[in-house]
Amino acid sequence: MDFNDTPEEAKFRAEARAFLEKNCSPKGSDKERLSRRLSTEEYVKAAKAYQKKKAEAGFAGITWAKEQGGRGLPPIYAVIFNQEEAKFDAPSQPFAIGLGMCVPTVIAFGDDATKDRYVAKALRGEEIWCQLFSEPGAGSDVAASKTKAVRDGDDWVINGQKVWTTGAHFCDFGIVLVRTNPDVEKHKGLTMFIVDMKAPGVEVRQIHQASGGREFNEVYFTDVRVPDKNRLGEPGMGWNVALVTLMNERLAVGGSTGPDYAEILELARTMPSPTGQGTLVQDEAFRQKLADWIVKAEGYKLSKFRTMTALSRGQTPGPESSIGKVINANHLMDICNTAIESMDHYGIINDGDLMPMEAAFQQGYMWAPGLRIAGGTDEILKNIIAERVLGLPQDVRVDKGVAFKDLPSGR
Amino acid sequence: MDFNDTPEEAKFRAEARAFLEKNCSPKGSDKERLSRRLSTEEYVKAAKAYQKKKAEAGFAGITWAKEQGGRGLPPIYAVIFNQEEAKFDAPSQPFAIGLGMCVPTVIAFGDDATKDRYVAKALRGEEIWCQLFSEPGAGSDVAASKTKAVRDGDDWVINGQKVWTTGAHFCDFGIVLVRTNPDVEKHKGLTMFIVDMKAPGVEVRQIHQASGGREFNEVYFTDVRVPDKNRLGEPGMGWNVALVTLMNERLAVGGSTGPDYAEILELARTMPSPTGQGTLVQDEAFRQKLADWIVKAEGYKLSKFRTMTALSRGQTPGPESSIGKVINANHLMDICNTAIESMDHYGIINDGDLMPMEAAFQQGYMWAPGLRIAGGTDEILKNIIAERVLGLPQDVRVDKGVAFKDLPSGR
Amino acid sequence: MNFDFSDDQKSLRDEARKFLTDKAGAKVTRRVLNDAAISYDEGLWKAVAEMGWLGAAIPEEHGGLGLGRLELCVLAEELGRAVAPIPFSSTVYFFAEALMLAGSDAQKAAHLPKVASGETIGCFALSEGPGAPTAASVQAKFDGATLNGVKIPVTDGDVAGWAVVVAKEGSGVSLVLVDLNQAGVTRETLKTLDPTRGHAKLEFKNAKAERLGAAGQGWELSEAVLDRAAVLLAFEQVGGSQACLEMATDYAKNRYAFSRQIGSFQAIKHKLADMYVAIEVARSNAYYGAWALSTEAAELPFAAAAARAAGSDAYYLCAKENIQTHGGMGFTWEVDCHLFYRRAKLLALQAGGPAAWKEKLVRRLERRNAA
Amino acid sequence: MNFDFSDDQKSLRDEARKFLTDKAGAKVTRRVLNDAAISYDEGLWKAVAEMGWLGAAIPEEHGGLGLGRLELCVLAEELGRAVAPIPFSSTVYFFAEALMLAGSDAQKAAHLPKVASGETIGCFALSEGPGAPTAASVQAKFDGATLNGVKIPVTDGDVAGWAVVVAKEGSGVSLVLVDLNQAGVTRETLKTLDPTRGHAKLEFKNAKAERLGAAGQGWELSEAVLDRAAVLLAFEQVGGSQACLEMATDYAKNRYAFSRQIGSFQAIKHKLADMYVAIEVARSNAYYGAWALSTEAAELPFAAAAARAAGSDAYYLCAKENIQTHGGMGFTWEVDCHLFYRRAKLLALQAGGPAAWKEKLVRRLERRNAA
Repeated sequence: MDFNDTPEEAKFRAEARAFLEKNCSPKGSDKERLSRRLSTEEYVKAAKAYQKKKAEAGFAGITWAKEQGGRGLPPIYAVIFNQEEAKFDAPSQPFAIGLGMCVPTVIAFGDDATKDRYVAKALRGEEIWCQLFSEPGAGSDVAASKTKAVRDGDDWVINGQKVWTTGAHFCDFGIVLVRTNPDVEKHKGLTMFIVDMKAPGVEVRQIHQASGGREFNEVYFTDVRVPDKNRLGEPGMGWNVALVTLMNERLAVGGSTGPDYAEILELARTMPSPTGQGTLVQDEAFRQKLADWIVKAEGYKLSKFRTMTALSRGQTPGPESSIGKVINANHLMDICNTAIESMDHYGIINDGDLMPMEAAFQQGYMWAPGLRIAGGTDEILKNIIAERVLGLPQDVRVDKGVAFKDLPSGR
Repeated sequence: MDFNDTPEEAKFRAEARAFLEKNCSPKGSDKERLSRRLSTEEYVKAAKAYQKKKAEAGFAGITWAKEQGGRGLPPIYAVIFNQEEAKFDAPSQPFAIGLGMCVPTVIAFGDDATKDRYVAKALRGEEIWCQLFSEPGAGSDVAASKTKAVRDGDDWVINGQKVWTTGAHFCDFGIVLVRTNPDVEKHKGLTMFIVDMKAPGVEVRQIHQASGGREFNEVYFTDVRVPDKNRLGEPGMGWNVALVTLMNERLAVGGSTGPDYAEILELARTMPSPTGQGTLVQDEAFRQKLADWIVKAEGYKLSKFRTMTALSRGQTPGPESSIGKVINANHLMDICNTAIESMDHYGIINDGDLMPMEAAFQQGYMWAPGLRIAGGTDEILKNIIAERVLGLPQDVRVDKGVAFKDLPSGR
Repeated sequence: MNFDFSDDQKSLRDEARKFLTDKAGAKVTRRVLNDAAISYDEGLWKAVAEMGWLGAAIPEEHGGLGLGRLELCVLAEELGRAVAPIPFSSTVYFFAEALMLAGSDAQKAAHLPKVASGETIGCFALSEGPGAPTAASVQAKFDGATLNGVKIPVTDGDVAGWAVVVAKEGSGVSLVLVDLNQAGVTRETLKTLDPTRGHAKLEFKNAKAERLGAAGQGWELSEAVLDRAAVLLAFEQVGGSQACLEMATDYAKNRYAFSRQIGSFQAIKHKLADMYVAIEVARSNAYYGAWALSTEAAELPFAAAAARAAGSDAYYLCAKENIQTHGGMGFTWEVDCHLFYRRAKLLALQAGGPAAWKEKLVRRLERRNAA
Repeated sequence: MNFDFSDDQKSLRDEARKFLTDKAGAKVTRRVLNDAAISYDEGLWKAVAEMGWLGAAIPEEHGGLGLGRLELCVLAEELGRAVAPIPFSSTVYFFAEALMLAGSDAQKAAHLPKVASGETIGCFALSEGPGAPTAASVQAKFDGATLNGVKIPVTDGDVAGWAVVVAKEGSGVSLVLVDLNQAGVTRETLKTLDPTRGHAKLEFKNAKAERLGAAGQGWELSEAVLDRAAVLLAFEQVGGSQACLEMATDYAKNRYAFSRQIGSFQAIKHKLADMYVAIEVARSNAYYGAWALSTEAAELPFAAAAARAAGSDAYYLCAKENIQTHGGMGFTWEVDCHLFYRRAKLLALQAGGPAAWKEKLVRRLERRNAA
């Protein structure tokens, strides 16, 4: 066991840091962040410029093959770059899904002409991608997608609705999972397409979240024409394509989700205890909870180190990395709720100017329920652990051997 | 809202108390209890004598119809008698299952000759009954019973094994759920019989529990002959008969399960706190847990008052009374575990002579896992609440429309 | 043994539910949510006043209906279920209860009729910043005639005409009655997690004020007001929790995933069963609180603390798991889940946070055991 | 970044598992469980000694294998998995570690070779009754030559030949080395929740004893021994937890209810997934502890407390839910679930209970932050 970089890794880390110091500011307070200071339009522009620099410096597509414009390095190098980048206020967010999930799918399933058209432009930050899978009636059960595409000459005509699409309002292209054959089993009638988000008939509407924010979108398709050459994989093979996209999701997801044990400990030093004696940090009930949070947060962090070790040995991390989200969402909710409740009546105030840590605990309280759902609910992730890690049998499937159109789907 | 008895109820309560004062000792310390002082044989003898006195005084079968030897009173009167009886060291336990579950089933399904033969003797304490439903392969899924009965002339011949039978070693009769037709659906091939526990071929073996005790039995049937007149209900209708028995279980079950919040509070007054400062009762982490236990224990107790109110208004309590066991088993485990852990290393000692409260917390720790399972696991009880109280749909059933003999049953 | 509401009280509940289904509900709550300029629904407030609910527990001589606290509990449960966007709790559970508990005949005569008619919105001003307040932490100061200090947050303090304020007086603490519409009072509206109710920071600068109850008795009176409010808030919490469970159950029966109703999956079943168990525990504790409140039993402090602890925990559980049961839909502004999630937090904090009440519960148990 | 065991260490693990599958396991543990006259399995003890495990971390000059602490962690995990009924932890994690930490050259030379060979069973005597001990609570008294006092319970104290005892000396606390086979020592065997390990009450009456380490340094040394033991016990806890998960998973795949494998029900799936998550958290914290222990890093106190807190919670969860997964079968004496449930509690208590360690963890975080 050894927490140090190899000499090669250390060299790469130094290069990355030099690049970042030149092109980004170190992380300051929340309010000073680019994402808060700039309008969405300005932020996307900054992101594109930053991505271009990354590409020029060899920090885009670190693990991608050289023929795709990548650097062909093992995954640990991408982890190292991400670790360093996380210390800076780098506008990389708009590219996370496109470069992490969509374009790798294009690389895996596109023909040479398709790859030539899209991959380099994405890597250089000229075009941003989004992922169009979830639907109002197909959340946990993504394969139940109803948005349909019908062949018409050399084109396909898409009608339907996708939902929870991150960044759809500023994206150039998307990969969309649609039903091309409702007469076969659910998983067998899907096809994946590249869709131009500026094409006629594509309408993007922002979703107003329960937390008040508007980070996600609904995307409506009305007679949207997509040429057949935009198809990824054979007709009916869309589910297999989607699985590749989703497998990349686990590697793409990460990063901080909100206040953690260090922040609530800082709060507790000044907050009165609920018993009226001393400060919260002197309250043993708080201290016991704090210990549990330390154990979980450190356990999660250290588990990622184990994953990184596996990566550096050339192994692919499996579905066991699902534990992160199961831990983190509830961890965040619990910390924020405890922090708010410890403030007593005052905790109800949700105003960054008045509240400790710019109301980060209040914001986390409102955001955490979404985190328990986004990218797979707690329940789905536990199913994944049970089935794919522990090898437990699937639940009884009532959708096997039935044509999609004949499946019950509720109201 | 009013916690007082009606005048009639108060009169009955006074009569009950007078009877109990005459025939039993008030509850003293654990060590003085009859069940500890007497051998099983002596205890059963005492129980029979006590039951006889109850019957003579009109306190047996309080809610049973007069023609069955009962008193025909509303259920609240049985509750009142039980409340009073609980204050005394009354040897009523051996009759709980027989009179609470088995004999009511005989009354519901037996013909007049059968009732004449069995009911009065049971009520007067001359014969004790047990219930033979669970099997090694049929626990949560009782209807999967494999013990079979084959018709032979006027008799049926039973072969197989039952398990978790309380009191089988001192019982005279039992009701046994057996499979009489494996060629039809699971629930349709069962039949219920009265079985003489002293008949040739019935062998009772005590189960050695994980906790070390031996309160339950396995019962083996080898070519046990039962006359057809001992059949309760039509052949193939055994499941419906069993449902009546199990419905009565909810009314029969109750009583204290082990140390509760009052006991751990008493312990905490003298136990040092884990932080090394003061006693445990001054430790806020303990106090917050204690508050949760108070809320649960009081909530459960008060919920029973609501059930009693429903009873006194002539309503039948439904499956919502399942919440008691869901709360109590985990409550007991949590209290015992916290108590043990608070004792630090010393908590591992399991010796009544050395430990606080005669090692009640250690014993509760070993018993609680059984309580989470006996009479329906946590999981089954939550299913019952979800389906029968909230009206949620059943899980997918793969055993519908399949002959029992063709169902998979594992190793 | 009669541990349930009477038939009359149940009729009142049915009536109240019918009335609120008609006049309140999510559409009304959302009017307040979506309009930053208002913090309660005036139409609903007037309608509730016309029903007599504001004076349900106020004696007839002061313009109320003169019903008991049990009837008020019944109404509280229904208002909680409806997530009603009106200053009912501040006015009725806190302000009116404080007056009835500590007010002189003249004070009662002056204020209770206006509460009953809906003319006066009242509030209760205790907190002065982060953390659970104690007798020693109170900084607002009353000198027998004028009040100085800052109270933050005050629920419904932005719309109330009158406040009961907890203030230092000499070496002790007193309750003080203050007209908020005077020059010595400045209000600043606060943004909170539950915008369907108003909140303010109140600043008093030589504000005219009068004592409510005896000098130096303010902390004990404040605790007594909080106990009463705790029981009534517990009924709002039970009502809100029950609404979450019903909403989640309904969704689970109608939403399909993997071509099955999601309510047929054990993960959802057991989640909803856990909610049910939590609500039953909260309901039973709330009923006990109601009995203690209505009979002015010595058990009230213990019962109130148990009811509040159970109610706060149950509502938090039910509100968050209702969102979870709804999946992505539950995290949208348009679906009502977040209204409950927001209100659950307000109700858990309004009369003091859960940890402080659990500590109170244990202290009260110890006191009972010692007696 | 290399946060995993090496290939050599993994080979050692495979070897150890194979050895213990052959020589230990439930059948051996049950020999001790079912025979009140013995409290460890001598055959297994000898076999383990022959493998060199008792001296794995003891330097070669003292008859050990001179491997590192990481190798000892690997062995600990396997012994935990096997619920091994031998005084390994008392002898190796406590007694030998105390000697290596504080012993003089002469003391090491006298005792370590006998530990490595299996001749000496050692134990660590700290507790003197209910509750977490503190420096101030120690009553046993050492006067420089003789020891007086009572230690209860002492894990493996009934079979140990030597003990390291925490005792008062003057106004401070010292560690003391005592031969248990002398007239001044009385032992009384204790019944415990885990009869697969021995426990005793040790009474010292003018027992001859010698100091281990400097006078007055005993409490700090005791804490240091506990930190080392905590990491190694955490590996036993991870091993035991993992065995529970595997046992439950296997049962869930093969047991049918309602004509389905019970592992196809979400309630069971999510239960086992929760166990898996708890184990991963415990394992990662244990690995960090192993790294800190093996490199004598300054982070050891923090890492040890985190590893122990996570290990204790994970094993309790896994042991009880393994029983629950097995249903009625899990509550029988014949099925092995209860062996883990019993051992889980012993391991959680042997070096001090979970709440005390969580408090230590927070204190150590505060100390780290202050530094």
